[in-house]
Amino acid sequence: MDLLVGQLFTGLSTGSILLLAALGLSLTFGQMGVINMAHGEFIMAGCYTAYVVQQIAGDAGVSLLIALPLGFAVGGAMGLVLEALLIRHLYHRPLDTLLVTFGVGLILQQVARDVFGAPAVNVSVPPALRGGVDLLGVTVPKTRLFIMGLAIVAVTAVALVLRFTPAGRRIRAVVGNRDLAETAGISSRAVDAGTFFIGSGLAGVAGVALTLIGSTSPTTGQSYLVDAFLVVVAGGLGRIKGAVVAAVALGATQAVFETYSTASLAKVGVFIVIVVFLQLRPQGLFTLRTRSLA
Amino acid sequence: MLTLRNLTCGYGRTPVVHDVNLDVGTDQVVAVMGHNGAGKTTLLRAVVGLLPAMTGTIELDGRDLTRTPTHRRIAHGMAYVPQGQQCFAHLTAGENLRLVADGRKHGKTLIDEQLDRFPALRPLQNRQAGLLSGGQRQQLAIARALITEPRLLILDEPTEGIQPNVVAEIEAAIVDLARSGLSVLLVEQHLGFALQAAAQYAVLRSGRVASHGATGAGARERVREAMAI
Amino acid sequence: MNRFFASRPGTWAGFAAAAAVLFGLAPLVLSGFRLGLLAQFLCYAIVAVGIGLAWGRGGMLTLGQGVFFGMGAYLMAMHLKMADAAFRNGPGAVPDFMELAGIRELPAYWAPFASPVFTIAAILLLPTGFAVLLGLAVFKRRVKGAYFAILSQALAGAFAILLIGQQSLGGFNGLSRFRYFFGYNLDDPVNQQMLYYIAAGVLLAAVAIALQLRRSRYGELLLAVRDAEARVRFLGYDAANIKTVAYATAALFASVAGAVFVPIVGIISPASIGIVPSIMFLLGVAIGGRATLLGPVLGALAVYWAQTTLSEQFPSGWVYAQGLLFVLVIALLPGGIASITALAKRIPTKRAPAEAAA
Amino acid sequence: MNTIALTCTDITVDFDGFKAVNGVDLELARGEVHFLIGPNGAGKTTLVDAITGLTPYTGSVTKDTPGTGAVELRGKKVHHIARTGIGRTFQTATVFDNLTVAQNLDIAAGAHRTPWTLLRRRRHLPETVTATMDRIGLTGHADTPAGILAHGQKQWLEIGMLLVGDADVLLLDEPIAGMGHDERETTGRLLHDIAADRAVAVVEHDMDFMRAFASRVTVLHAGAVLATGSVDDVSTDPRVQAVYLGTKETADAHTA
Amino acid sequence: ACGSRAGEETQAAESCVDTSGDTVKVGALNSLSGTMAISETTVRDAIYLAVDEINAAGGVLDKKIEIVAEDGASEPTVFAEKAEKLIREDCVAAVFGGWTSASRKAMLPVFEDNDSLLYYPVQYEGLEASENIFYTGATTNQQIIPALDYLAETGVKSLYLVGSDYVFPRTANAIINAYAEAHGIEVLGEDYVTLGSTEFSTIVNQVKSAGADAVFNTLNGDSNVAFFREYANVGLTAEQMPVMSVSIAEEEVGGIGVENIEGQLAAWNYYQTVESPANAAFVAAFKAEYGADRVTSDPMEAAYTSVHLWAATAEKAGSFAVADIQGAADGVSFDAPEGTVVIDGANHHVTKTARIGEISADGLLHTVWESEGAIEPDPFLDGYDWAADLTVSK
Ligand SMILES: Nc1ncnc2c1ncn2[C@@H]1O[C@H](COP(=O)(O)OP(=O)(O)OP(=O)(O)O)[C@@H](O)[C@H]1O
Ligand SMILES: Nc1ncnc2c1ncn2[C@@H]1O[C@H](COP(=O)(O)OP(=O)(O)OP(=O)(O)O)[C@@H](O)[C@H]1O
Ligand SMILES: NC(N)=O
Ligand SMILES: [Mg+2]
Ligand SMILES: [Mg+2]
Repeated sequence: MDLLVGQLFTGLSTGSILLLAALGLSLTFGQMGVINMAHGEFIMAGCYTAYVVQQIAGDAGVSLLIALPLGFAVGGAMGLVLEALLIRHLYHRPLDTLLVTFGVGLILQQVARDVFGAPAVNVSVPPALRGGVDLLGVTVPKTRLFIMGLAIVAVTAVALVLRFTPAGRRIRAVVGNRDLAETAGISSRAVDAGTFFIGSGLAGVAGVALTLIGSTSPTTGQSYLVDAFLVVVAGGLGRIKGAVVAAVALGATQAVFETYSTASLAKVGVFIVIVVFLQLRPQGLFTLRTRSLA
Repeated sequence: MLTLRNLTCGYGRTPVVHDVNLDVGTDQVVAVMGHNGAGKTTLLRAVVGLLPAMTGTIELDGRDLTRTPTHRRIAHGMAYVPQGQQCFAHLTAGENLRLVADGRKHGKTLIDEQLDRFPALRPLQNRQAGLLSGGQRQQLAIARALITEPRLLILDEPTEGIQPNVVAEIEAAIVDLARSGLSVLLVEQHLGFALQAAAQYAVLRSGRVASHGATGAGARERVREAMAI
Repeated sequence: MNRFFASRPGTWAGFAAAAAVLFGLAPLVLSGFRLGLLAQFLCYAIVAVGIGLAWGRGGMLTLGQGVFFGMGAYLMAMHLKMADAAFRNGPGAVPDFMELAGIRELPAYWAPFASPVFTIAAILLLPTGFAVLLGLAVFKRRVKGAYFAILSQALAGAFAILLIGQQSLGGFNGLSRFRYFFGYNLDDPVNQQMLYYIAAGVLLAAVAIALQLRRSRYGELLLAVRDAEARVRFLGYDAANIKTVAYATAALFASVAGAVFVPIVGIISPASIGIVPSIMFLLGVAIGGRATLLGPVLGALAVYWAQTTLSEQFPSGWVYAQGLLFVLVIALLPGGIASITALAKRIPTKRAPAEAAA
Repeated sequence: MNTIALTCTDITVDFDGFKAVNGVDLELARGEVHFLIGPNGAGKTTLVDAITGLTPYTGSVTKDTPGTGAVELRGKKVHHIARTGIGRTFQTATVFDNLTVAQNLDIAAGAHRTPWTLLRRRRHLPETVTATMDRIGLTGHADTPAGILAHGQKQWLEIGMLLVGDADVLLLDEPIAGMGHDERETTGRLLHDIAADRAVAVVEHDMDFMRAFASRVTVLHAGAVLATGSVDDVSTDPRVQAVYLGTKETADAHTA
Repeated sequence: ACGSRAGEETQAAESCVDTSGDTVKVGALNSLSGTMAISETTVRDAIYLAVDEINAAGGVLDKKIEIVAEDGASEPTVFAEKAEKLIREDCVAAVFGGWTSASRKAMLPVFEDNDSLLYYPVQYEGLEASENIFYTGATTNQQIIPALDYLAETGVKSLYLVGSDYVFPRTANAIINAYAEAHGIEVLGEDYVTLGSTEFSTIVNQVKSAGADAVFNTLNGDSNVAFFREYANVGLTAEQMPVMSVSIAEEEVGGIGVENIEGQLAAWNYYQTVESPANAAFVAAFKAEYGADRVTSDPMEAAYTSVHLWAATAEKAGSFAVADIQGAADGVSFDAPEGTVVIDGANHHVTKTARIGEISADGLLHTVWESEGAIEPDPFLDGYDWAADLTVSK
């Protein structure tokens, strides 16, 4: 029973971390089709934002509250610059964005190394989030509950915006057909930049949140990237609902594998599960069908 | 209304449309005709700004829009229905309409007006536009264009792929719109309709205006002749 | 109709020139160390030829070539370790690293690798067979574009992690310390040069095979699948099979490259086959010109050469230069280095080869 | 020799409860150009999708080939259906833009080739390819990349690709969309020409074109067959006029 | 002719080290990029410091040392490539560097084939001895076994093992298991995570429910941050269940956050707080060079010591030639910050003092136990009966 509850919770918790890391990608990759390999470095930028804020503000609780919006701004700003300088010219070559942003990621890592030093830095957890609460016999760390809460808030916000607001419709319209969106009076440039800003900003937020559980070093973001991409793919490109289910499912799969074999094999297990899964749903969990060819 | 002067445009470095001069007067319908590949679509894309003009100018009501981005041209009163029944496939039909109604004063009313004009769309509002049939999508595209309350409507083969009785309705609608103060730049293969609806015509051949004039007596022969060579 | 049948004498001249440079000039002007480096880069270039075929021609963005490279490398390394153990302690002896890992009995799956013939067959067949299975599984279900790219990337990640967990394959450390290559002493400079010649020969062979595939009807078909996969299906072809052939060929090239790589470099470890090395394989191809025959080769050589040179010159800042190189070349030269000549000649640009996406 | 080439029995396509095609029976005979008309959204394209294996359905489609006999197509994969001799075109022409006209046709002719043939270079163009190129009037464009052909030429190339592929049932979705008057004429004659020993089904909204070239017409409405018969039969059918053609006056008013 | 076949003797490449000028070149080969840069950059700083000191004091054999730096990029193949480049192109007299065992194993054949010298400054899993490598970090009997002795002494009867999935933790845990069996300690669990993993909820909950007396932690790098935070979060403390770590030094404590790790234990040979004149000088010089906020750690100290040992050996041999250095090495000693270290010419390891440290609120480690004098290196654990099954007849 304990174990089961524990696993369930671990799955949810791992899932929410994955989700937080993947949410920005579900906009920039899922919606816009940009395979942004520097997304991990945007997460890393969020981590260092939290670090810098804490150095200045001192109090861990206050600095977390400041760092969350600031991380969004920092990640978003980096995304804006990247979009304006490079990605804007590559929308018709989506797979090339992967290579270009990989190069950008290398550079950003080195920048972090030169600015903050290669060794990891510490971001303190606010006292209020230290320790755990006992839920059904297992100890659930408060930091993870916080991250779960944050993930839920972020996902809900993104889903609502995409689904029900004019801005969300515009994003989906530009994604679907750039030229047509222009002729519908929408500035695709502004929408692209805005979407990329939000997606990258979410990476920054994820980074701030991840300092609560992991380390902050120049290579921090990388470890989340591949899993985050898998979440977006397994969920169905651009489907927030899919990303949520996929993140939790991957988290749970990982947790279960980890209990019954080694953590290393868990990664392999997750991969096999995904390949098998794509046999059943080649376009991901939730897909929007269209009748176009190709 | 719309004035094109020496407009040349094309893809990459290759011009496809050469040196076109064309005027669409207020409340006027101008039909552009020509064979496949003559450059009709290319011309329209340049007018709305999806292709840059290589040389020449595009003016709307005396305002030079040659370098204005597409979405701003729409704000200035152009509306464009592209060839090929295009819509936002991942949005529902309703969202396709709301997308352009967003931010307009009487958005809801505007949508309703168009649904009245194309009643077939009413029950389809919650279906994903990508799943609609070709004809349904075309009606949706025209409705979407009209919601922006344009002064100049640019239509690229609007009746292609539409069932005959709806073609008749669309044609009637265009004539009606023109009467109610809308200028229309129309690319159309249905010669009969084009000449009946339009006051002026132009025939493109290999990207150049091969013949143009009023659609009065003898126009049909002149068009046929210009097209045949 | 000339375009069709004209055999291009230029191609043969190119081959001859390449062979002359590789076999004649390079060994003359390069030091033993540099020649060894070049041999290593040639291995990467062999991988690149395969990627050029699968990605440039077939539209399959394979972010996981490290898997096949690694398979070939590990298979070869297993043989070298077996031969090494046999030489020191008699047939069937346990390789040194296993002793260290506390493995006293030779695992059963190692035993066949005592045989050179079995090893070579395995290098040719195992990764290729795996690619066929995976290709069919994935392409039959029409997984493509970014999906395929991300999936293959995850595969590389999972494969590296799997290897790290296998102590009987050296785990994180991988396999190293090879003394003999099919009986030849590996620390002898003459034999090191022989390895270089082998790498060069394999590369030329790979290019020749790729050339034949490109010129054949199959090559046109592959292009057709890249541009309009559904249409090909309606003509009665099984597009999945067509893609799988290119994918498996790329896997074969990568595997052979890995097998040649091992005696040249002297180590194979999970660090050489994971996600980042796999992307590096790809970058060479993109930078050289993915859609061309020789672009991937030149690109791979250029990328690794630049990496080595830059890191020697600026050990602590070279990553900036490398990152910038990737960004600038790919952003500014969509067709890669190979397209410079095309730009120069001002060949009227057709529409850019349709992107392999979606 | 008006033998039946394709028989559809009780085809139903259900999209999450919405029956886009609902119990359609249809026979296509060799020697006929069979027009499939009906309002937008009637299910014409969906029916073609079903036959060619793109959409799951219930019911049965059998292909009758002289010599081989009848085969059931339901459940077969797209490329297997294509190999039984069913060819289709799409509402928007899809040809291989980066290949030349000749290469396009050569590929289309080659679905039965052995792997060995595929792996070799083409020494000369197959007879059927040159002949077909003539027939669709593109001999002069043999070496032109298909991507830069004019719209109509692409449609013809697409039809040509079906011909060299030995398709004997052709399903053409709006093949003259966007064509000028003369091109329509040419296409119509081409269709009649190739229908001599094949079954050709054409989905089209152009009534002039239909009147000029249809041997037989089936009208779909709301997923079901509303009427079937000769051009005269259907165009005088009041139900067809009501849902599709419009009243006589409006229909005539706009014919050129 | 294709060179020599198996069994034939081959001539190692002729050394190109040039000592005719007034400088001698050495290589510094550390990862400056990639995941290992996090640790290895600090080692490089220590190498530079030692070289500067020696040069300031007049150099070695009256020659100034000139460093040729290369980036190992956290990739074993790059280490092999750069090592070969340093030896064959730059003609360095010796190379200092490497961190992971993977990088060492990649470089080993290069140094052997080219008959050159590597000074490897990191604690490692033992079971190795090459003529061409000097191992200046601890081998297992200088770190792991003393740590176990300490735990056993303090009454630990059960252990839980947590490690990164690679060779060092796996070998260490094999030794721990053998030790535990021989000393009546129960091993309640053994878990490995992928290098760099931050997912510890499952493991920490398992550790907690297993209720061991202590945890033996061989996690490497970043993973420690997540592990210790999670550990504290589920309410485990150093008093309840101490964690003995063998890869956490002063540098890492900063990144983990001292609040998460205060009171926990580590096993090394050197801490910044070691009290000796040599260390006072080392720490002062290091801070003067690199900033007062920087800390010194065991691998840095070993790297620093390496350079001095090499210089001392060269002085003793009166030559930079590899054979001469090898010949002169036995018994060469250096008054290192950790205490005097002596090279064991038989296995090329050095004697080292084992120390258990406790992490305190100032972020530093303070010695709570230390071995009586320096421990002789025993890389193959020949001196431990219970380890007979682990070791190979070398
Ligand atoms: N994206 C493109 N890139 C390059 N050339 C193009 C492109 N699109 C069209 N063309 C070429 O431009 C010419 C004019 O095409 P356009 O689409 O304007 O013709 P059209 O008159 O609209 O024909 P249709 O009646 O078929 O719609 C054709 O030769 C066509 O091949
Ligand atoms: N995948 C789908 N899911 C739901 N509804 C669909 C789907 N595909 C098609 N439809 C609906 O099925 C109906 C039939 O569409 P179909 O495309 O077959 O019409 P059509 O007769 O070809 O029309 P047109 O003449 O306009 O091309 C339409 O109402 C369409 O919206
Ligand atoms: N030698 C080590 N710590 O890998
Ligand atoms: Mg057009
Ligand atoms: Mg249709």
